[in-house]
Amino acid sequence: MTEALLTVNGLSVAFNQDDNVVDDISFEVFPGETFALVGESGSGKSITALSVLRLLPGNAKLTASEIDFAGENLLAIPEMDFCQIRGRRIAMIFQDPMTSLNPVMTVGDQIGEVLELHFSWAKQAIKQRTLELLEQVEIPDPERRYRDFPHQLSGGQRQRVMIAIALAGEPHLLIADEPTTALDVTIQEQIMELLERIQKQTGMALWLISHDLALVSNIADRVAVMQNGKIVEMGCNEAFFVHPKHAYTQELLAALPSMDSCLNHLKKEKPSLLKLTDFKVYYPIRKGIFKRVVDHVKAVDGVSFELQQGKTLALVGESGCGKTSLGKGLLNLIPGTSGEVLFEGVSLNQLQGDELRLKRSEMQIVFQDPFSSMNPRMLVGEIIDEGLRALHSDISAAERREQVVHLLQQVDLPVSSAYRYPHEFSGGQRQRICIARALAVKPKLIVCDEPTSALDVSVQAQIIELLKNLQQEQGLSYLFITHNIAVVAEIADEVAVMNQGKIIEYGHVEQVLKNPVNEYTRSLLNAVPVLKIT
Amino acid sequence: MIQYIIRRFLYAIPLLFGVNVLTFVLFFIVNSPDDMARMQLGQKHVTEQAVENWKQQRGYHLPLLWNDQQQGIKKVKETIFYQKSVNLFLFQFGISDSGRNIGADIKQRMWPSLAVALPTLLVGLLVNITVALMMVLFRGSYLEFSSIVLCVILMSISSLFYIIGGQFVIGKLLKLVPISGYDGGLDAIKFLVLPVIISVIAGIGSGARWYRTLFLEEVNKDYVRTARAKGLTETQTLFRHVLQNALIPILTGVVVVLPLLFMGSLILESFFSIPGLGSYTIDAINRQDFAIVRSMVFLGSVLYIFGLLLTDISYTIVDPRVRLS
Amino acid sequence: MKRTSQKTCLLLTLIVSLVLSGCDDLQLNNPYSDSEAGQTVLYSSFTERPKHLDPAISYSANEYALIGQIYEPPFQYHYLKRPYTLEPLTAEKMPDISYFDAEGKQLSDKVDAENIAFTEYLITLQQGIKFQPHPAFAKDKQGNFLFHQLSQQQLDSINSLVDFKVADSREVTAEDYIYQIKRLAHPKIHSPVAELMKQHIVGLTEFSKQIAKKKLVNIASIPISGVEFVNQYQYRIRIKGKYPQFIYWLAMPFFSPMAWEADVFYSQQGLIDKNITLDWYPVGTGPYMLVENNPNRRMVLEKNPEFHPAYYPSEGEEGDRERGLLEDAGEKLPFIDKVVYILEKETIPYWNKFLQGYYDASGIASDSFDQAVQFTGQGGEELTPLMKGKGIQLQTAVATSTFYMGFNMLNPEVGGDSERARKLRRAIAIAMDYEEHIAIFMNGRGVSAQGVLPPGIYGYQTGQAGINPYVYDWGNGQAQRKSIEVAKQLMIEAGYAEGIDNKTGEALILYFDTAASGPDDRARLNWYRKQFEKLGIQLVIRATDYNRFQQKMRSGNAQIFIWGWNADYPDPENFFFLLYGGHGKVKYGGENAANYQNAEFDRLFEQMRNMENGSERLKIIRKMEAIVRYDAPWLFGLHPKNFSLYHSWYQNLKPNLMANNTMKYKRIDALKRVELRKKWNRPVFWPLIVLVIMFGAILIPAINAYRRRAKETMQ
Amino acid sequence: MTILWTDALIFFLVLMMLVLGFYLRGKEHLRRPIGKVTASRVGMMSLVILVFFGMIGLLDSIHFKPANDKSNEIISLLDYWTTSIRQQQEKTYSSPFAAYSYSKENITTDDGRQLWTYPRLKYGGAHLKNPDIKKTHDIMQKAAIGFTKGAGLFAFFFILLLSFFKERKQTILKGTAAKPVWMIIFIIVSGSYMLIDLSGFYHVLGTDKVGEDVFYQAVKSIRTGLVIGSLTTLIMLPLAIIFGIMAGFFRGWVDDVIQYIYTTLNSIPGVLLIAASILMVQVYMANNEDQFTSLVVRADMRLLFLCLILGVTSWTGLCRLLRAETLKLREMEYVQAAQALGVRRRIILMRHILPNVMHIILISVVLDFSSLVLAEAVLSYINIGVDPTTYSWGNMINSARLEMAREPIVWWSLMASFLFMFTLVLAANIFADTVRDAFDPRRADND
Repeated sequence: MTEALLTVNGLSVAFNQDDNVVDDISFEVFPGETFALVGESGSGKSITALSVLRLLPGNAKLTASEIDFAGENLLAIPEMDFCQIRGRRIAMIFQDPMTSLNPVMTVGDQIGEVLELHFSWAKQAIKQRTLELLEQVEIPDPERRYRDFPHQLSGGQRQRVMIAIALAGEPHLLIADEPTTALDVTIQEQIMELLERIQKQTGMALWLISHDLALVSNIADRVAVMQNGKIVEMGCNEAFFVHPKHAYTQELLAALPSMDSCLNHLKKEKPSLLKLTDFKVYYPIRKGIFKRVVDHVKAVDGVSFELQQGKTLALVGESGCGKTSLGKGLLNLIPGTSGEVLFEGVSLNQLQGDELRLKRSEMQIVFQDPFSSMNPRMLVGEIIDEGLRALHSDISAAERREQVVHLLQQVDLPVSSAYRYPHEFSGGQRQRICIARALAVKPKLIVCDEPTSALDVSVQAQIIELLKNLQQEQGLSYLFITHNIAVVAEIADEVAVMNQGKIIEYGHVEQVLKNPVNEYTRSLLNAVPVLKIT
Repeated sequence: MIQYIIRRFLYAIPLLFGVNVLTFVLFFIVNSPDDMARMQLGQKHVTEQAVENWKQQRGYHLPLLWNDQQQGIKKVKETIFYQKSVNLFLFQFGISDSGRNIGADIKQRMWPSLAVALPTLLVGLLVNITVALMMVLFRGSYLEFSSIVLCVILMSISSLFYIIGGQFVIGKLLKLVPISGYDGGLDAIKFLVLPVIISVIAGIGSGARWYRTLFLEEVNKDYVRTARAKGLTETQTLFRHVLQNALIPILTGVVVVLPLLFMGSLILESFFSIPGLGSYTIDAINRQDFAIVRSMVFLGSVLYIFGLLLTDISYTIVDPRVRLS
Repeated sequence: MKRTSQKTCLLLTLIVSLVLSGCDDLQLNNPYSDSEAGQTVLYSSFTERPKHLDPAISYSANEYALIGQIYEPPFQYHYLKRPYTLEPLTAEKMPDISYFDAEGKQLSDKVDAENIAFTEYLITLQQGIKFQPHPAFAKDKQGNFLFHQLSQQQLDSINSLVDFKVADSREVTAEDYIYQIKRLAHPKIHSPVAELMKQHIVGLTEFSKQIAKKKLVNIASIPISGVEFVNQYQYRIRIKGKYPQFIYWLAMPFFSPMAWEADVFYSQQGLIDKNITLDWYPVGTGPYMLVENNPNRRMVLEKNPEFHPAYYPSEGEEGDRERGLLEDAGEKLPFIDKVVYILEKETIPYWNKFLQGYYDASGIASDSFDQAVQFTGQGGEELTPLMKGKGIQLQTAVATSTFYMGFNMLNPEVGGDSERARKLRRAIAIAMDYEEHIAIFMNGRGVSAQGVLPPGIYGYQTGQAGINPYVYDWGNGQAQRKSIEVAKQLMIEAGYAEGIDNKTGEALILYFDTAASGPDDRARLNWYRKQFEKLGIQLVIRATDYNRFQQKMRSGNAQIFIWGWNADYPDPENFFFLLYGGHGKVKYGGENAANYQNAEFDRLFEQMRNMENGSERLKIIRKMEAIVRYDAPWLFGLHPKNFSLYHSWYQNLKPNLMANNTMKYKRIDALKRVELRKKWNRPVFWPLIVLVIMFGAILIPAINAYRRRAKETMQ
Repeated sequence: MTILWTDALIFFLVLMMLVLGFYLRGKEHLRRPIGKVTASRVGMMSLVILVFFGMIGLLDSIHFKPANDKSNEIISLLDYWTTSIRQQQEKTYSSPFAAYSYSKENITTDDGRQLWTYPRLKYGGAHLKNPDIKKTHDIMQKAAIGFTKGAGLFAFFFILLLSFFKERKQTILKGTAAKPVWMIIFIIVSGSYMLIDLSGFYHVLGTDKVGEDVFYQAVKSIRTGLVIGSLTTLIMLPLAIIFGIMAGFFRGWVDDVIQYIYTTLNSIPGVLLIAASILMVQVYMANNEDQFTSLVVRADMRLLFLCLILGVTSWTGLCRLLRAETLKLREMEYVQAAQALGVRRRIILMRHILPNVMHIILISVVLDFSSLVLAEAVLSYINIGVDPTTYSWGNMINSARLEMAREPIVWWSLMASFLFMFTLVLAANIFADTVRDAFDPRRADND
């Protein structure tokens, strides 16, 4: 076996006097290999990467017995010289390309900066090289992009620029910290391929940091799993994915949603609950001196579908395809909707005032971000019975308290949590609370707007499980909005694929997932990383 | 862009009208034309006749808001309000109660004000930014702490003390500059040095702190981390990236006040007897010359609104992300 | 690290050397351009820009300071002689006065006032007096005026009078004097004395009615019955009855000549819009002319090249020769080339600049008084060593003005003819310890008033005879205020024992109305309250702005107030008329703010008004004083005493409270001034250097810290 | 017992604070920031100082007509307790701890000779036979005695406190900021006791032009400063909150109108607006004098109005902040969830929006305080500040300006106002910083 490129020994990181976030970990990265550090959020994988590059925030305390890079002791290098390492020999790309690029600097300058920093070249040469790099990361029309600002680029392109920046210094080691998490599946795939290709070309080592086992399984040579600050298992790809030793690893793998797990959904017809015909959500575009409405952004452009009681319709699509607008428009959380909405045969367009309010309250929503979806100033108990207070003012406080207790039990939370504040709970638990809040008003339909995409896989599985059970018990219907087509299989009866405000494919789960008709749907499906076990 | 500007100008009209109404109400409640007349005609041997003539001449003999004697549109036109405010909109400030043409005076006194305010602004900006950058550069060190403390202390001192103290020490004890006065052309410099220094120092406290917070906000952004990952040194990141981004709010903040510089500083000017608009206003207040005060209010509002417009435009210039529609 | 410290050292040495090199004779704080240094320029100041410089309108001290030098009435007060005496200025000789009865028959000078119907003043003017050079007079070849119809493009190039390239002059004629009198009557002008003059000058009232609608520029041709053009150098003014004080009016700028061209010139709208008006750019005959008038910064007087020959007086009061006041006797006036008035709002800067030698004269703010003046054992005052060291000269003079606390006689509580009120007033008069007031607030710059008349006015009495017997006793050679017990006794007699009204049993509350509301006034107002508390009276201060104050005075809502009067001319009439019933403020809108009305007094006043000074007039005056002292409608306050300081290079100084054209007599030794200024204004640099060093001291460790941070590793 | 307008409002303010405190007691989301505040040493020290000033202010806000004297003069409790200092007026200037007047005078000695010299003061150091020798020693002695008295007092109460809360000794003594806090309290108590003791015999900070004790003036000025700083906010808060939140939440025409209002108000130069309004009050008072017989009442009216107008000019800033924040909040998912649950708008406002902007309000209030105190001085300089008869640092500075020109210079009046004002503003600023760091979420997480 060759000499390790990067050797980390007994690395621990702690933030101001708290206990270690990274706790005495050791690993190596070999030249030219792809090393993947996998772990769920808060397991300290990013911190590890940052601490190697000394990019930790000031209040972090780092201790390590050894950090060697190409036989050089990084710990011994003084701050002023460390600049020679960063970018030149070890480069890094970050999760969110939007915030990680300087918004007021042209793409060209940001790449050129690295060159001018590490190679003493002429302006012309620098520009030349920059364009080459842009070529290399497959950005169309580099000449033009060179002068563009980050905000003028699409998410994928930004990430490409980030990569270009990283490559500029011709590093031996490239650290990729969740390079694709913020991107849509299709883009995700392209980026990963790009990385692979580039690695092939340059023969540099790639240190990939990700939470997505499936994705990792496709490209990593060696994998290490982190769980709250410790590396619990490390091994080369096959060994790792075929027979994982550590329980946690197994758990993770188990939790992975898989496409072909479409359980035998009951096919028999049920009475229709919700029927949309030609539903539209338009945002006006105002122009001119008097801000006249000249045109509309057609977020949802004439969507029609039907949802039966006790069933789940999954609304799949990439970001900006209008699925969220549809969900919110349905609950009238955003103005400017049109088209007929039949709810239990009653047309909501006819209803007025309180009647409408009551009817609407039979549709509830669970949001994506479990942090911003609860008022931090309110007790969980208050949050849950808010709906009750609003709708059924006649119910006495005592009864309401019972209700809350009951609901908490339903979502498997301890009764005591009624008297605690949201921020004391983990993401998964919060999502449960949100569900409880939705349930409180006895809705018939719950719109789940990406309820799991902010959660780790293991938690995601639990939440989906919970949703299923609730459906069983109370015959709820879900409008399940997601970008992750993999999850769909787990829960949905029917699937509607959305693109640019229109439903392009609509049908039963198996049919859509197994043999999609539409081109776009197919690309979506292909893009989804699946656990490949060789 | 053009459309936007036009829209903003249209928007300014109701604003200015509101300002006009407000000031008008205030000032004419404060004192009746008769009082003005007496004020201006002085004390010895003032007769009712004289007062009447004076009002006639200044056009204060008309009713305030509604003229019943007149017919049709004149009912509105032949009133003090109409006469006084419409001309303002045309920037004809008319005659001050003491009988001078206000417009001419403003034209003349605007420049001294600017001569004090502009250097103050620029030097102040420079000093504050440097201090703030220093603080950020040495963040976490005793240096930052001590300079923050210093800033708070500087902030807690009333500007009057700076002026009084500065004049006393530098002007009287050290005899380094003339104590007060003003002169046209280059001779003005020796008169301006002291006021500028004083107001800069008075400004450091709040200014530097404010900029520091701006810088700190930027420093914690992701792209700064990227920059350092590129291999830029602390200073390079600070100057190339942080400063660049932090300048956006700073500059736009400056642009707002830019037009208002003409209005000058009230106290400073009267202390150093600089014949600017600031002292002009103060005198007007003390002499209760409401024609002037009204004009100044109007002018101030116009400049302020203009400043707002400039801010928006400057945003589009310094910040590529912003586009006006 | 070492390098930087070296750098700083280098820098310091540089600064030091630079400083030392330039140190010896540079004046960093000289507010004037160095070119002016050698010239005989007088530097003075104004705190608020004068409102009017039109001699027909202007009527206040700060304006007279300027136009006194520019406009010349026919007569003036002699610079040196005391008591104040009039002498011809532009007139050839004093006017020939002749009296007529109703039928227009000439009477002898001896006849007594009541049968005199008219008086005529024949004024003969010097020849060859010319107006100052002014564009208004400029003519072209054909002899028509250049600038009387300015075209637009002419106007565009003009921002001040200097921009007129051509200027001309012409000789003054009697017409110009008459024209000025006509202007007084014109309603557009708002002359403050118009109403007064209408009472005296024959035909003025009719004239003013006649021209009310006319433009100012067209009135020159219309005659006034009472003012007659005799010839080029003579004109005659006819006034109703006998009014000896009229001669004093003739010594005021109201009666100085005015060229009709000026009015035509200045009536052009284009100029008015540019603030170029007669109010701002006078056209006079005097020794000086206003060349720059920027009321926002400075005003500059320069010698008038056309000024008629005038010479320094050769005789004066006894003692003037010793004081060196006659050294310039017979020299041609004026001595000073240029006078610069600079806008100076704050007293502190002014005082400091004066000490630095950048102003030539200064009054003494009460705050800087101790610094300047000290009192010798016997109440006499002298300069402090500091001032003496600078060679500064002190001049004092009791102003011909009086400050009094007035009781509104229409007010039921304090006013009226009742014994109760009178006693109350007297009690207060005793309680108000004006000696203390003078000591605290005026640093003893004033004398407590004994009656209506200030010193220097005919009829003023010094010594025991002159004291106010109701307030003062005569003890060891000076007036001594009666003890507070006396006042308390009076209170008891008045029925306000211990300040409790025996009728109501309530504490007596009196109201004091004032326009003062500055922070300094606060102290003063507190003091007033303390004085009244001595008698157990509660004084409520009703402070408001000057307008409201006057409003109250007019409507008679005021109860107690403090006001002052400044002599227009040195004649007792000018003071007693303030108490004349016919001038009651509420009734007639006159100047009798106390609304005092006493038949006997009024009778005497009417008698005294038009008498020449003489024993019997004196007798009447004494009577009147006695009446007023008895009734006490006023509480005689004080006569301020002007202290002024002059630098050693400022010469020919003699306080003259009546004349306002004294600039021409003064002289300045420019060279002496230059060297003294140098001596007094050596800049001090070392604190700056210390500052720089300190800054460096702070910076160096900072840099160290930074370097250390850069060096540190993770181990 | 007569209640002036400002008094009433002040006590109303205090009451509101208490109520608010009671309501927020034990609210979870406040515990962390409050804990942060209590943990910071400087913060707590400055708070103590503020409280001390506040108590003086309150004492000075209890007005009544003294029964004994017949004049209808209204005095405050503070005046009543400091009657001795208040009435020990000299003739004119005298420097701190002086026994002689500051300016020479003509004195007739016993043998009838006239002397031009510095006269003895009526009260300052009057108890001394021969000041020139004895004074320093006497001052030292008196100071020491006063200080020890104060210390004793402090010790007594401290022990009393401990014995009361035996079980909570820990919290009293061991808190991170406990030591400095007790220290500062100790200094304040014994220090002020010392001063009170001394000013019985001397003019600690000298006397002003009319011989009024400068120390007394400075202390009296505290109330003015506090009133301006606090009442203004009290007045502006409702405006700012209601308008700001409504504009942000309802948007549309409501937003337009409110924006119009505050842009208009903003665009008028504040000073001029203030000037106009102050003149207006004067006119009002001039027109109906009968209501304002007593000087105190007049001054108070003007003070109140100054606060009012300052409030009107200064609400716009906060309003803008709140509007922006509300715009953010209304997009928050919990607000949308509430809408989905069919909660009524006003309830959403009360329950979701208002509590979540509270920190902004709090921060801006404490930040404004100091700037308002400073503003007062400036306004008084232009004579559009508080009534010239009210004691205020602004007025003191204003009159002190002229004294700077005196030779030898009269520095104490300026110095006194400087010290007091500086202490208050500094304390306020530091406290404001602590509060901001504690309550501003953005700062909270980046340290």
